[in-house]
Amino acid sequence: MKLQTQYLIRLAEKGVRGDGRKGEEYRKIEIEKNTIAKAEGSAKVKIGSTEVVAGVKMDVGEPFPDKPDEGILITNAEFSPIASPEFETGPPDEDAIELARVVDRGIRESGAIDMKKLCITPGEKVWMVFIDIHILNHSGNLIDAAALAAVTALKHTKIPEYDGEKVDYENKTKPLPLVHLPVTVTTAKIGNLYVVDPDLEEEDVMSVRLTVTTKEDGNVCAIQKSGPDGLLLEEVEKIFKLSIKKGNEIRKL
Amino acid sequence: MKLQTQYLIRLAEKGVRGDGRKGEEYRKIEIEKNTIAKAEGSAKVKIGSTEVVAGVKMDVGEPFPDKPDEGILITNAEFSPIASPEFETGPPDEDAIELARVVDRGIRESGAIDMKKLCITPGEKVWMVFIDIHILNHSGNLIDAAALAAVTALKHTKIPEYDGEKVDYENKTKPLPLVHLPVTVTTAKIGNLYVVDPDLEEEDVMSVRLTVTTKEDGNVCAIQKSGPDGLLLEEVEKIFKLSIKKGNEIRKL
Amino acid sequence: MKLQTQYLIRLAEKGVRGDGRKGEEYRKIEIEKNTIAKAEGSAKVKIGSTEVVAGVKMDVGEPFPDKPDEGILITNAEFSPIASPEFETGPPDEDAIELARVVDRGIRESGAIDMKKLCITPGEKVWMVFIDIHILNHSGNLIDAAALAAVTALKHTKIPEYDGEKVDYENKTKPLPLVHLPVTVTTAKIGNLYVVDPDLEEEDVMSVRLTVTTKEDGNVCAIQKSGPDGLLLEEVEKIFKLSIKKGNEIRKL
Amino acid sequence: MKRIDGRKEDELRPIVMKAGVIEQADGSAFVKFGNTSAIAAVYGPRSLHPKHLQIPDKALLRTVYSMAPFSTTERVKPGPSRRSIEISKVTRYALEPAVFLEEFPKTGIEVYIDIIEADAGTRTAGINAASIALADAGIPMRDLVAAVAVGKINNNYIVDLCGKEEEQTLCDMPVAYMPRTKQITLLQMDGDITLDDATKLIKLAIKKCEEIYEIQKQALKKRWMG
Amino acid sequence: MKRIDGRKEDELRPIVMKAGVIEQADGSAFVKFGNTSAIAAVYGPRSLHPKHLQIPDKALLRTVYSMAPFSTTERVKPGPSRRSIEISKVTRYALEPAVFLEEFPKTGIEVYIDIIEADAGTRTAGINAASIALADAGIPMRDLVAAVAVGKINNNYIVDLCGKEEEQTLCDMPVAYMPRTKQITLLQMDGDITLDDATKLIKLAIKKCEEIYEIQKQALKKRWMG
Amino acid sequence: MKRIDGRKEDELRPIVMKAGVIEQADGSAFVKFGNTSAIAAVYGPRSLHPKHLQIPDKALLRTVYSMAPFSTTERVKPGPSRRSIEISKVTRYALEPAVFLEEFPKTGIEVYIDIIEADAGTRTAGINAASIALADAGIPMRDLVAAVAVGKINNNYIVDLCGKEEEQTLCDMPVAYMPRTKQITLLQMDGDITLDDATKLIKLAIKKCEEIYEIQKQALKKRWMG
Repeated sequence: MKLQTQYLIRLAEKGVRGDGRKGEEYRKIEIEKNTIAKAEGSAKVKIGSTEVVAGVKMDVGEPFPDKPDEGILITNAEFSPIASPEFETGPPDEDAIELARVVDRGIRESGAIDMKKLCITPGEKVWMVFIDIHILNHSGNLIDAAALAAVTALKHTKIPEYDGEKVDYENKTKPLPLVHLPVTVTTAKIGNLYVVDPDLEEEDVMSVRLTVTTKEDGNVCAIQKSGPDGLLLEEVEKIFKLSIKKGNEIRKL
Repeated sequence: MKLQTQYLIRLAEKGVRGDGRKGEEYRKIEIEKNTIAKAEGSAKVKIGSTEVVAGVKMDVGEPFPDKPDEGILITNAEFSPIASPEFETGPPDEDAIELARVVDRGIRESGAIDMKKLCITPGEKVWMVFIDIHILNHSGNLIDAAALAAVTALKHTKIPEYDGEKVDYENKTKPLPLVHLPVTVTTAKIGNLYVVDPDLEEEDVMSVRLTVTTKEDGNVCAIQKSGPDGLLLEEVEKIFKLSIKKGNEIRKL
Repeated sequence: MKLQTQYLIRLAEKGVRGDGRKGEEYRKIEIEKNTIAKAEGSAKVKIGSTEVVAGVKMDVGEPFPDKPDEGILITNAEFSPIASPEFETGPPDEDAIELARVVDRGIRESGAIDMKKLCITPGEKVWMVFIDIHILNHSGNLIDAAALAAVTALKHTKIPEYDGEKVDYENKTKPLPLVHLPVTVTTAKIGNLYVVDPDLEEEDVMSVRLTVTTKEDGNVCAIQKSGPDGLLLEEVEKIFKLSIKKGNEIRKL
Repeated sequence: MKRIDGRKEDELRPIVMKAGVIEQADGSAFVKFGNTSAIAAVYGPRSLHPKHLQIPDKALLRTVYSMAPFSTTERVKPGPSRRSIEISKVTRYALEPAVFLEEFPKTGIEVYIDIIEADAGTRTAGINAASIALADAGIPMRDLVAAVAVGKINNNYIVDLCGKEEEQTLCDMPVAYMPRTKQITLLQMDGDITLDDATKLIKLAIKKCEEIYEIQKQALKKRWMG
Repeated sequence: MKRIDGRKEDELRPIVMKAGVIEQADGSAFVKFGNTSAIAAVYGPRSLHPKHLQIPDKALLRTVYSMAPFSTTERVKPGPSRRSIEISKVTRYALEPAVFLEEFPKTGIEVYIDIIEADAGTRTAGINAASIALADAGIPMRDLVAAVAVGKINNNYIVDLCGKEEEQTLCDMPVAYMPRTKQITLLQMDGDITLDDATKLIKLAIKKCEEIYEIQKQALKKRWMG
Repeated sequence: MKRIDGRKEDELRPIVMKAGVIEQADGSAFVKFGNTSAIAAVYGPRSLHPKHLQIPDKALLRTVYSMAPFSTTERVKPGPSRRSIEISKVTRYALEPAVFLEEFPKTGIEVYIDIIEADAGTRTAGINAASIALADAGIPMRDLVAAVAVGKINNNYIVDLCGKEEEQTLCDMPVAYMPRTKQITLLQMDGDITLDDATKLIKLAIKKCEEIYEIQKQALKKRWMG
């Protein structure tokens, strides 16, 4: 075991984290809106020095045959090699894919977007919403930052005009029908300490983490366990409650 | 520094090239037309022992939305492993892509093809012109050989008959509307000598090269600087003039 | 030369095979039909411990322009890494591609399926027949097992209902118009012994093999020579006859 | 409530489990829940290349989940998809707590899971099969991992959803569980449910995993005893 | 029977063969049968990387067949296709019996075949060119490999099919042959013919290969003699 | 002439430059020209694998230019395109003359450029950012590289084209320049202009690069001085 691991685990036994935070404490969260001129909506989120940009682009396309009167949501994440010495060029790896899919499920399953309102002509034309997540600096807990950036970008998205033939990206007026605000909270287990918002060093030493997306009514919309260890039922229950609590705090930002 | 490099640079200091050519002298250029039975137009160009085949294929397709009344030009280059011990199988590398794009820009920006004449039904059907460049032997200065082969192939291209439904490749009569003859000239710098048409050994030792495509009226249509060194303004000006001069000579072949 | 190779070749000189079979003897063949609930037709074939599943899926699509009144057949094989320590994840390698193409040709060239009967609206809609071959255990002679599984799956394929708009996969009644039963027989040469149905060890030592697909009328529909050695004309003639004979035996199973 | 296929709310589909089905593999298993069939094969521990992948103090566990093209109503395009890449990852984490990887430093243990028939619950079927296959390969394990998906239709908690139920459920929650250590090793959920629902569903899943675990042990016993 | 292009049944198309056409290659050849043109280049024997590909007691022969995008009526998308991958494989097996690979252990010999014009018979044109290119590279060979496709239209056996004939033929049978050892090194067939037809066609192909073989030898003689 | 966005002919867009924006990187910079934003990060000099890429007497400089999917009006498909591969190459050649690569033999220096917002001039914005990032990484340099695109609309020479101007210009000429050595390190042009125009445009570009150069130095000064 590496020295740093041993050190962080010893600290954890005393209920202390490497950077002095309490277990239930997030790093400082900063949110900037509509930073990207050409995107229909965008947001930059910093959690500590982790930094993520999410951009929303919209286009008109054909609906899926099984949902002829609903818009389409596509979520993609790129781990740019800019953001970490460990990221490489190439197609998204399993971590980028998992992140995008967890963010996508949080938004989709919570019914955050009223998809029926994105239908233009049933069975023929609907709005497609592309959420692209771009990591600028990887300092741990990318998933919460990405989810928060995605939802914030959606919140500030304006739909372009559409005349039945062409999308007019110069004129965007109507807001996207966003009806819920799902928030994603990740809790890691280090030794016997549960810590929200693990930073990069904590991610290296954690044995397991649980990511829980909740809505403003306290409902749970998406869960993802990750990491090479298991969790007891009591631990899961505890993390659920913590996720709802922290989710409510973040939703107010 | 390799011996060969030192030798060529020492020669260059005396204004002499490895194969005895003068700085402004091309190797022997040979052009063969319409060598490929199934292509709508084709040409084989040899510059010294560098050998390139360009083939033009045509098909009917949809125009780009922003240019509904113009044909489409697509230029592609394959560096077949046949042509050099250094070429490998696989998708085109950066050199093949750069070559194709420089050739493409020379043709496109000079307005060599009257693209409006390739429109069949505006917004619906236009001719697509595929230029495929195939390297047969790589002995340096592929780019000038490729550009010359591409333009020569276009010059001899005959458009197939089209009845509104099907392209009849058995009947080709009308020539492609080629209105300009862009010629691409590459000049390399070796030590303090400027040499046109660098051969393979010269490409190994050159520090920088400038590729300039010009039209019969002396206008410049495309420029591409390559290589890990810079050029002074005076050097660029000198090479521009040289490129126009050599372009005119080659255009007469 | 490896010991095993020398041993098998010495045995072959005495006309004996490693597992005691005679040259013209197949391992035990077991056929199970319609094992896959969601497939339109399926079959599992075991030859010795070699095990292959073939599944047939059908869908409605556009015909090829040159055959507007015929259905479409697409054959694909995946060598799942499940089946052998030597198989790797990734796109099909040359062996998987060759296998799929040889199986495809046996079915296509024999006219096994009456393709005209798979036309729904000429030039517009036809049935597409996808045969997917999935290797479960690789113990030699995949090709004969795959071909037999594919033909058996086709024999038990039921076409789903189609109302002009949507395929109803819940209702499948009409059998696929299968008019011939091509059978593929592979013979390998080990030393001077000709053996049908080579097992994994024999495949390692064989110098050449010939795969011959024949119909119930004794006609030959597809031939594929493989392996780094040649065959004399007399050898080919001998193997042809053997292939027809064994093909007839297998067709009765 | 009567379920669409006539099952009781907490009734699993008919289950078949068999160890040792692929001769070439070091360990293997076949698992069937209703019309969902998974085959898992284990290769290893074996030497690992390229070398930079080797871990000095334990084995590298790799899992690849994939679906046969004919396994579903709409043909699945061969090759990895975003979905299969994610499932491969969570499957690895579901299995890893069960394996004494530290006994085989620098080696690789590969687990391949092929879904032959898919009628919902493919990832959990795959985990059940993989777990048996690892044991069949003789790899030392803390416990077997049992897995099942649970959901909620109307006000009913149901187990082992079939495909048609998956379309109707308010949530889909696959769970993997190691009965001996009581650890949950896979936990995912899509849906929109209360905290209370979530907790009850996990408890239900654990109960069913304990049943599945017995069937897994039977399969291994049958394999070892003949 | 008069054939579509006026040839007799057993008449080859006009043939051009030239050795040593690519300066950069260790060996090369150009071969043209009517409107089918193939260029082959050989690189090697040369050191082979990555090392795990090396064979201790012989050279590794690699063949890559590919078609220029402008070679056919419909433009060919660049890059390997399933068809070209299969042809690369059977081409390797067609050439391998002719080469003394055991003289160059651990090395690689690469054979690249580019089809510049395609009017049927591209794989056999490629094999003819590759065989000359291997000899031109000075690689020791048991014999040259000659190749041709044969077919049957109505009741006539025909040789060296052109594209239009390929659409009509009852079968398409490419054959490669080493005259000195009388070995058939490529044999494929698509079609639906009797055993008797098959045998007769192979014999016809062998006869024509012997003619082609003489032209190959001429091309090499011309190269070596100047 | 009044330009579409109200600028004078030789007026640059509002410029923001900031060094040291990415904590994980060895050096980094953010550069904004109007609505074009580029971020560059430098990793290295660091050991280079696989080994055969190592250059015995200098570092290998690698550049990767890419556009965020949301950076343009039409979403950009992720992954390298032919355009981005070419830009990565010319960017490498634009930066290479400025870096003392010979001080770090056998290592790799990687420069990543992400275009976050695109409104023309992305490659030059990227070069400006990369140049600052290299300096920020403490890599010894002959000079900074400044870059800008110039063009001609009607009879006017204009600098730092925005997207709408790029559609109208008779030519688009990106130039990179090292003021200290007076070397042009990037020079590309698309268009149809006279020799005289071309020369004048390059001179104009050089003049503006000298201005940009001062802003680059300011950004670095601010970073180092705090």
